[in-house]
Amino acid sequence: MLQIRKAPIAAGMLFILIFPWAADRIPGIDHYPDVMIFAGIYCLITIGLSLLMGYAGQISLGHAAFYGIGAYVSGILTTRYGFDPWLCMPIGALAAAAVAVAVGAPSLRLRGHYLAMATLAFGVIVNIFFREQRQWTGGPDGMTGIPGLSLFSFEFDSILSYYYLVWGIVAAAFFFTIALIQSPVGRALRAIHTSEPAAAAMGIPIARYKIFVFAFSAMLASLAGSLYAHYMNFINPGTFDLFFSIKLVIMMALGGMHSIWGALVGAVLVAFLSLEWLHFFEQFEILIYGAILLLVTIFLPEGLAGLPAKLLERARRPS
Amino acid sequence: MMGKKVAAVLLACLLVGGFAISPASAAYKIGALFSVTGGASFLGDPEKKTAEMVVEQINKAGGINGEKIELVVYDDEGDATKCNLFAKKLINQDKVVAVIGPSVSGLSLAVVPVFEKSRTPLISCAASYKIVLNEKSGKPYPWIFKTAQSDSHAVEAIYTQMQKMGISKIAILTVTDGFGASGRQELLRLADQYKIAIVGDEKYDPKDTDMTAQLTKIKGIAPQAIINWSVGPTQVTVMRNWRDLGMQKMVFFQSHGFANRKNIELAAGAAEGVYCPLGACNVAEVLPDDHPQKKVTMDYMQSYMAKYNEPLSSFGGYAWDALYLVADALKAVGPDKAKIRDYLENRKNFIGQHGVFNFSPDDHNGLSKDAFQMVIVKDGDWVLAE
Amino acid sequence: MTNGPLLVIEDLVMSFGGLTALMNIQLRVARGTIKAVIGPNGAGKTTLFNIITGVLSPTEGHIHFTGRAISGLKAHQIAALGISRTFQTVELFTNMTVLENVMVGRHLRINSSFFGCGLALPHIRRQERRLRAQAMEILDFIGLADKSRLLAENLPLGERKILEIGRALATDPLLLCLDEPAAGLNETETEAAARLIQAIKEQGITVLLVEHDMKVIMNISDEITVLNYGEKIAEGTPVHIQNHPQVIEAYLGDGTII
Amino acid sequence: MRHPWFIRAAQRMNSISFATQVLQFIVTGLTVGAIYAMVAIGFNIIYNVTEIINLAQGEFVMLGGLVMVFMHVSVGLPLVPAFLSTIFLVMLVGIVMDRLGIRTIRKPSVMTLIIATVAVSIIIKGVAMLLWGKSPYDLPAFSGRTPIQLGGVVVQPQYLWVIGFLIVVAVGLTYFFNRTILGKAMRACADNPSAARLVGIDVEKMVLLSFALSAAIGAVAGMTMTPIALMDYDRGAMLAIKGFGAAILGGLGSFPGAILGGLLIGLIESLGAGLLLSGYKDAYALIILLAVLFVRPSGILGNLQVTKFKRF
Repeated sequence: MLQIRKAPIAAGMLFILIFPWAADRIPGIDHYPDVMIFAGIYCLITIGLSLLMGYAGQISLGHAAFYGIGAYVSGILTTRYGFDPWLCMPIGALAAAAVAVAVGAPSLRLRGHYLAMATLAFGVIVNIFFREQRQWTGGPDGMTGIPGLSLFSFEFDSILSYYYLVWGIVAAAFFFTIALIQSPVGRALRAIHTSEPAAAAMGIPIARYKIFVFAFSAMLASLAGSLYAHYMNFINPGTFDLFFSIKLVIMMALGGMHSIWGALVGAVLVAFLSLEWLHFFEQFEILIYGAILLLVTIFLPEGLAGLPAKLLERARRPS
Repeated sequence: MMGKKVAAVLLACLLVGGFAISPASAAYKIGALFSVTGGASFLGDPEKKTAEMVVEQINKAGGINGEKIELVVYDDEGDATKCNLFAKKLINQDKVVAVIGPSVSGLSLAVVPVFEKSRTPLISCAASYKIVLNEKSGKPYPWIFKTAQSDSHAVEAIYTQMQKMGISKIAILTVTDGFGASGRQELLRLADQYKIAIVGDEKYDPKDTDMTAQLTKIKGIAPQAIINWSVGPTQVTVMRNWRDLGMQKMVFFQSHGFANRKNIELAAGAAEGVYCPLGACNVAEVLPDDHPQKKVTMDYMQSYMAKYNEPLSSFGGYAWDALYLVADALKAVGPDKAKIRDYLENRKNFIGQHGVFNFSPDDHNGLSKDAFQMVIVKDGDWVLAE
Repeated sequence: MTNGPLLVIEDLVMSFGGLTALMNIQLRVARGTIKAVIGPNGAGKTTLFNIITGVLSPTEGHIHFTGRAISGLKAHQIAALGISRTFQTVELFTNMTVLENVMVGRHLRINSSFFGCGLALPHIRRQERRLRAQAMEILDFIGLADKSRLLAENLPLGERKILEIGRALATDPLLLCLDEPAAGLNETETEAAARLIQAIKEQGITVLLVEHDMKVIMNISDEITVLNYGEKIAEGTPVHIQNHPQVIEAYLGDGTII
Repeated sequence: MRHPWFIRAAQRMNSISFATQVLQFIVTGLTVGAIYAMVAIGFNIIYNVTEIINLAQGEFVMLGGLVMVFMHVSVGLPLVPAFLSTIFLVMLVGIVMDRLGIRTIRKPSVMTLIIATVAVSIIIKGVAMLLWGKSPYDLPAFSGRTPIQLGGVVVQPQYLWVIGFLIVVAVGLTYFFNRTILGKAMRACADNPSAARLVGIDVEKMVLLSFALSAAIGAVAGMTMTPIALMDYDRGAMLAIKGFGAAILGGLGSFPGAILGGLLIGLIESLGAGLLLSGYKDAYALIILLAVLFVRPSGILGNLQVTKFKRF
């Protein structure tokens, strides 16, 4: 029976809560909460992707586009039309969902590598529009002056406040997804993943489920994009390019495709590797990044999230 | 049991983070953000090398006011997110007094809010005028300066040269990245002012292998001249395509991004007769002896080539100017962010690699179009244009 | 309409490119009966099943279920109307438990709104408890209650086939289509399967059966249709079929019957 | 004021004719397309035997170019020995990639294998950066740089080399897969690996061979394109994506499809850049790719039956 255990959740939440406090007391890592903000933003996207890739079995190499749609909807509506940032988030999410439905309906008929290429193409096309629609997006140089977030008179302008904001939203998305996985919807998705003919024979509308999950993951990515835009106060097309989509898939692979924990572990790990740790190696950075990725795929094909189970099994097995 | 788990997780995190070196806070600490790797490495790489060389030189000469300076360089890899994080790390953790870089306009724009908010001087090495101009207020951002000539300076230099040559009908080719897009905007904006008609407006991607299609289209329009605005391999390919298509009748102008002798070499002869606006440091040898920048540019060129054994590009010069400006301010007012800012804003007649800088509260770039020398490629080398 | 046949197939033609798999098939399934479709390999039995359950769309012809035209509907829509099925190659949800497999079978009968589920609203949680009880009832009925927590892939083949029938039953079908339920089973397992099919009939559920095991067919079916090379060559009670000269010639000529 | 495109096109007729321009676009498009086609063929060779999409295919092209520069320019070998030794070296890289990267994966699913190829591509790129640095390199054209004039159309001699090598690769592979025992054995693996194993074909060897072969073809593409477009360590990913697009457009696994897909993408890019807004050049090719996939979900020459159920 698929059950999400409570102890790791409690431990994870405690960790998130006290992390800034602890990091502040350790010289050398006091800026880690800042990295964790971006890690949290990535987590939001990978939670949706884990539902799409791990549970519904669909690949996407175009999620950077939805991330970008959220960011640009927030950026354009706030800077050009003076919309309230909070209002932009649902608008962006709905826009991303609408695009996902329009693109998903014909794409999700495609299988395997064809679906990968179609989503990749979609992502690249959207990125070209971000770059070329200068009058709206500011072009390749990007868009400046995006306001930060505030609630009543409280400004989320410090690293600490934004940290808790982002991780609060991540927690909400996490619990929503956990509930979904354990519900009839989650079972239906796993059924589709195992056998489409059998799922259809049980009356599960496969196409609708796939599009729903695609749209839901697009909404989460869009929300992440809005949070990114309001934190950075700046966006440019390079942030939402194909290589970010591939990075998302790498997060999934490193963390583990088939578990929501994998999505979180992978996102946090890649965030720290790429934003913080690897740059110590200077020109060897790319090489080490590739080597880590290769070693994990070779030795932990289930991803890092599969590690505890593996260790547990090894400990139990009499040697 | 759970407490143990939490403790273990925490411990693991701390261990991983542990090798981050705890900062020793030197008084004269300068930060640098360069795109040393990634798509803009042709900018960041010489900038980093130059900055490290300059610091070495200053320290060898006894430092500033008897204090050694320390340079903290981060490679943003051309990524806005990294750049933003590193900027905050330089300010909050490394506690630098000022930062030089980033290498590209997009990233400079990305970190402007960070430096404004933390009230730390930033001297960008990138071109876009938007970096030092708050478009809402029409005034410069108080804490942001830049040493690279604005694209408008390069455009004006090219258009002035065109007027001299009697050219009025041109086509432009720009690359679809920040450099190309900002150049294109200035080319279009200033054309009327110089009575120049842009009859062709083509683009290509930074990773493209061939621009024959775009040039063929331009060939069909038959302008008097072509301006190409890009950096990296594409600017060489486009020139070769131009020569191959037999379009030499249309005079070819490159942007100031052409500023590396390696490009002439790579063009395999196709660069002959190509014009481009360059900073003084590229043409140090051919500058007249009485030129104000003759000495600094010759010094820089000789020491750079001696140290790194590679041809000089003008991008390193941006870092040279930025770093010496900070050093100059430190010498005058000491390690105080606000005083450094005030000093820089009023610095006049600073002789750098890319011109003589005259900053003012209304101009945080301090250069004019005269900062560019118009150069033509002849026998595989630069020659000052008539 | 309640008295008419449950399933009516008229003039059904199915061709793949130039190949005609089914030609002019007429078929009626009366309510509350067990109907068997037999024929040699390649006779078109599984194709017929796939058309009835919406996996394939027929080239020509009409299919009416409870008086409603269903040809051209999608598989999940047909399932919703009350036709459920098993597969020749056993398509269980292998990475789920036995209980979960049956719970998926209840999908049509429950509320599965995306946001209701994500927010874990109280009525979804109540429904989940009810669902579990219903699924256990079905497992009791098919005799797998004690294995409810095992992963489906760990069951032996006989029990997997039984579980697949249980999962199909969970949809509350009017018509249950069983594609070779006894294939690959040993004698005891085959008998158990036959007993289960009879028990299902006694619950008032109509059964359409494709099977090779003639003993099972002759013992449990009320009516048999014989296909050969995509054509119907005979139809009638087991006794009638056993003595039908054409059937004996085409299919049972070697005297293997009974 | 902007006129519609056909009026603008007609206005250009005054200097070189519109037809000449279109011909020039086609010549350029076919050349660029031939490079994409070679990358796509490389994808197909590995895909057919293993079902892996080898995203490091672009790195083979990059290596082909840079190793050739080293052999021909730095070491000073004459063209033909340099060419052959480059193929040999890049093939070695392909073999090492299979041995160390792909075969060692314990539970190979399609997704993990693809990620592994991404990892390998990152590693190759990193090594190339350490060896050659970040600046681009040039290679002398195989037969000079004097353009050939055909009417108003300009053809670089190197264009002919690129297209010629595509033809050589296509003919050579057709012969190899249809006429040689080894080629037939590889095809058997592609059709049905377990059956191939039963008749005594060493499938692992065939996988190794597929990596070597597609690395060699990648190297050829890299060597022929470098005199046109220069080469640097960072070029692989973009080429891989274009080649992947070409393979998908033509139909994965089909060699005629790869050539058709590659040439089509090259042509669409060139004609799109020439006749429409050049900034959207890459978008045109991808929009057409998407449109084709929505109508024919397995590409132009792909076979729906062959497109097996793939799970991730």
